[in-house]
Amino acid sequence: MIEFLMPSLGADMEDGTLIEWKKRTGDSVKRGDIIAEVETQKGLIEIEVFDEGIIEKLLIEEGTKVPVGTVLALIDPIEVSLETKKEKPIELHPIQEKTTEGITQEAEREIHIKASPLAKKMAEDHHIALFQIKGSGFDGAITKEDVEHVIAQRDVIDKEKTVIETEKTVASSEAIRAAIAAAMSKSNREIPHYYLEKKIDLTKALTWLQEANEQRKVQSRLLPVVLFIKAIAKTLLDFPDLNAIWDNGLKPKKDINIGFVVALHNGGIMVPAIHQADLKTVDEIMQTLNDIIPRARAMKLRSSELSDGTITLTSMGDGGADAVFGVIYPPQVAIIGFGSISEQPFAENGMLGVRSVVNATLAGDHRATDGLTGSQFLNLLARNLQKPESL
Amino acid sequence: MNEDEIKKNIFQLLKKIAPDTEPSVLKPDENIRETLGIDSFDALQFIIALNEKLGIEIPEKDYGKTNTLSDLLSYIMNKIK
Amino acid sequence: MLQSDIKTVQINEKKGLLLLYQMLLIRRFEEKAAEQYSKAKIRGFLHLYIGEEAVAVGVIQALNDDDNVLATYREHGHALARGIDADVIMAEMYGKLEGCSRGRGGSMHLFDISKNFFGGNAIVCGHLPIAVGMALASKKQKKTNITCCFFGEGAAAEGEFHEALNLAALWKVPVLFVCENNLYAMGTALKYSHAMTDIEKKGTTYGIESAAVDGMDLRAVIEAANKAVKKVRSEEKPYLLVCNTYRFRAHSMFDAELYREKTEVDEWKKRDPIPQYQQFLLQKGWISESEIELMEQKIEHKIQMAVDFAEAGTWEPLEQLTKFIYSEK
Amino acid sequence: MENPVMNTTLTYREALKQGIREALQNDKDVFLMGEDVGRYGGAFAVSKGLLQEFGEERIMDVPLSESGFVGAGIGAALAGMKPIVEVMTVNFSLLAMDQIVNNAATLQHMSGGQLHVPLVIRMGCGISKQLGAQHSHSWEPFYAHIPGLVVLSAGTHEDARGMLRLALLSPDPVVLFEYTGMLNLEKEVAVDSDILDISKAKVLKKGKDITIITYGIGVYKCLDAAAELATVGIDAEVIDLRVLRPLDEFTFLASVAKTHRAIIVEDAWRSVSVSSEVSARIMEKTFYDLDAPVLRLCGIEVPIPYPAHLEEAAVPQIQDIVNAVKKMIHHD
Repeated sequence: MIEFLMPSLGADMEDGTLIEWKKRTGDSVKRGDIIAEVETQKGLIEIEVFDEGIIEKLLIEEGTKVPVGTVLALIDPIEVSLETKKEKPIELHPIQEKTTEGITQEAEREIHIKASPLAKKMAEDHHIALFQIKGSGFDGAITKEDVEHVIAQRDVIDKEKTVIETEKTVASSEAIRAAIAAAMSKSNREIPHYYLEKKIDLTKALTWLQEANEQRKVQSRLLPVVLFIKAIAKTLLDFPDLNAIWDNGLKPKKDINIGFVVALHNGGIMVPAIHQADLKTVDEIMQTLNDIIPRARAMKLRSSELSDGTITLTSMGDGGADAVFGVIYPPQVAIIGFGSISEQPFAENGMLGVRSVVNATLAGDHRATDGLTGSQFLNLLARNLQKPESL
Repeated sequence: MNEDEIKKNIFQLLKKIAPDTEPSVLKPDENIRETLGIDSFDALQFIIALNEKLGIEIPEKDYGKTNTLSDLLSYIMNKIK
Repeated sequence: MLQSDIKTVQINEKKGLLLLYQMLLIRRFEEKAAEQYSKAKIRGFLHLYIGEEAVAVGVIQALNDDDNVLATYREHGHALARGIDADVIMAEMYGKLEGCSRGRGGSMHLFDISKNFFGGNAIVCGHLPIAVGMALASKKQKKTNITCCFFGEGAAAEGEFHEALNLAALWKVPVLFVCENNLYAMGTALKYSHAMTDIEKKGTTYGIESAAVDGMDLRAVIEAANKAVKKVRSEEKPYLLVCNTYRFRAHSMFDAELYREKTEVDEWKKRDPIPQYQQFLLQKGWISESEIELMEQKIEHKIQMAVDFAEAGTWEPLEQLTKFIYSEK
Repeated sequence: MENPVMNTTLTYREALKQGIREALQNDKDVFLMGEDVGRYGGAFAVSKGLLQEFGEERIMDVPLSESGFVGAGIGAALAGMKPIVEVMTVNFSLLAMDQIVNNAATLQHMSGGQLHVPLVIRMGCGISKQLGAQHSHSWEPFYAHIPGLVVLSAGTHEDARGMLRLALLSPDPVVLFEYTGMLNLEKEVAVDSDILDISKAKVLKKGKDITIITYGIGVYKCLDAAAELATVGIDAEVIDLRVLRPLDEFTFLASVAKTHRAIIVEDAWRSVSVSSEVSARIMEKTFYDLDAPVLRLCGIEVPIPYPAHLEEAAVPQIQDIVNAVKKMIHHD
């Protein structure tokens, strides 16, 4: 049976209204016959048929509007004409506009210091924070000259081996201190925290890590914290309520963006987010750390990176306290803390031994979840860390 | 590459990853990381820098032998020979 | 392509059949193009030559191989009459690399320098000055080839029509201006675009010999074309030949033909050049009904081969996007 | 080869005429076609005497039909000739823009590489002495926008004499801008100096503090400005773009990377001009070398007024260039 389709008469024609059938069921048609009239935005156009046969059935009533490519009628080919091969017409789907949900462009809150690109590059190369330099260029912009001036000044100071006490750096750490104080006190005021702790055996994880690092160049060597981040991300897949925000009601988040607490050299912290940690491999997470930690310390983070975390991890690294109970970052509903890895006595099915162990803690917002959820999370986290190869 | 040159390189690299500290004041047997407040992330950057600058590789199992300035120096000296 | 020498050659049997074959090939090719367009295999604009076949076939048979031909965007018929193969034309309309312009031009820009066919030009009348320039070059190079350019009566209202005819007459260069007067410039009838509707009369203002001929009668077109080409070639001067003809189809595929009556179309269809010429051949006994049927099947097969060739064609690789902007050294 | 460089002084007009004469002598397929190029001797007397020397066949006067004779030039080029079409001034070239853009620049592409258009179109351009808005346009940016065209700007006497010969060797259409405002200007030119290419920009004066980029009528203005800046200790580098399409960005990017500052000077209107393109490329490719924003000194966006004091104010002058550079460098 041959399908007679609504033809496309122009690249911009998307549909047509069948006004009148010129042939009825049972009529015979041959190549070039007018079979119907169709209304288009250009006016009424006669539609011709290119096949021979008897009209089996008219599928569309007069007056209906159909998209190009719709089957209008069925034609029974009486005898197969020379044209044996029937190419399949390409289905025409009209182009929908690609709608991108509005990306709310958050106002850049960074204080913008005017400096020429060259000056910025030189300052960065010499680890000089821009707010330490007085600009002499167009309306106060920092130029190459100004940077060179500071470098020269610092070399002089270096020689005298005195520690520079410029009040500007103090001011900045005060500013950071004030910001942290505000966030923490808001968190304690509004969020009823519950706290949980879990001791986790890291023997398998650390041996896997050592073997993994032996196969890697030193440049891409992995740190233990990478496994913690990956394990948290994997565990959160089963605990959506912990990967959420509280906005007079619990609102789970689709992406798993783990805020990573970075300690600044002269005090204070920054918490950039590792986006979609669940989708990243351990190597990609390590690369993300290599990017965000130095940028955090040089205060080069974009405000967007600081504001879309869905949960936070604070890790003591080695040589720190055994356990750390975090303060939740509003509007998040949980914070996970990893103490320092240390050799500890560890009992397992009755046997006592010395193992590399870490204390993992979870502080949860009791408005959003209960202790049971938190402890189940920590148990699964511990189990996931026993199978490092599958992280 | 004699000892002084290696020491100069070490101070330079330490200065790079901990700009607000004074590596040159380190005593030979002081623990480098504790004195300069270097965390595990910075330590890894230091080891990477050593590899790129001096071409030597410190595997994880040797971390223990490089805690102080003198340990680090002797470790590097016999690695370079 | 039969070589027509200087003296006007009467149509002999062999040539007569070839001319029928060419007209039928054009008609069936254009019908297939319409079909492929409605299946979205051909996109953009498509202008069909159905009804005007006698003009392209009648004029181009009078030209030599080294004469230059320039046509408009309704040029499938001229390209086929000039000897460009149906499959590279169909492939070009598909936009395939194997097309006669590598898929770059499409239906409105068919080119083949091996046939001295200088396009498909889509700016109305834009190619007339070019034709004059090519004829100027022939004169300077002391060559005997001429340049023939086709255009519609709509083009005759463009400023460049005046400039080109004046330059051609002024410089006495061998260019044949062929105006295909099909009564409609898209949706504007002749009387709405010209104060003087006898287009051939416009030649006299430049001292250019002009003539008008019934574009639906192939033999009349042949006689007029042979005479015009002879004059242009031997006396090395321009000539304006107006062929009064009619297009049976819309201006292009997306045209509701609001500007003309169905009855007028049916009137002109009674003087369809192909059946008219078939009658002449049948009376002359040069062809029989069954031989015509055989020719139709041969043409249908050739056109299906052209479609297969186009279907099997390849898309030009993206890396070649910036080729042909400047000549590679 | 230390033979002494023999200099002669000649006007920009003579330099142009020498170029045309050489081209006609070198190749019999070359012929000149344009309004009043023959009997009248050229609207600006550039082709005076050529009709007597080369005859009507090769020095062709044409009727006032810009689209017609530019189209004819394209046709003749397609058929194997090497025409030089003179459009008296760029002001009248708009009538032929369809032929230049839709035919000359596009035929090779549309024909899938079969057709080539070895045509040179010469156009007088820019401000002369108080000719009013319709005779004083600077439309190099119009043509520099069209892929398929080679666009040259003869800002020096060497280029006025040498560019035509090389342009005629190009298999692609060339638009050559000549500057009517400079016709009577005399300069010293080495007798046998010949230009090497029509593809690169040229550093006319080396310098380290700032890069001055210009073309056409701007070249001598910028050289004079650079000379004055030298007296106040500013060492400016001056670059003549020479080729507006395809643009040779390598030369000016290398210079900006060295001097860290750039100022672009042209008579054309400021918006969507050659300086807009050059400035965009500097931002895109030498962003981290910039110590100050790129500065542009262009034509004020007004039709060129007739009175002298307004005409002068409508385009950048030497003193404007000097002041702008000083402000950028000293900015105190």
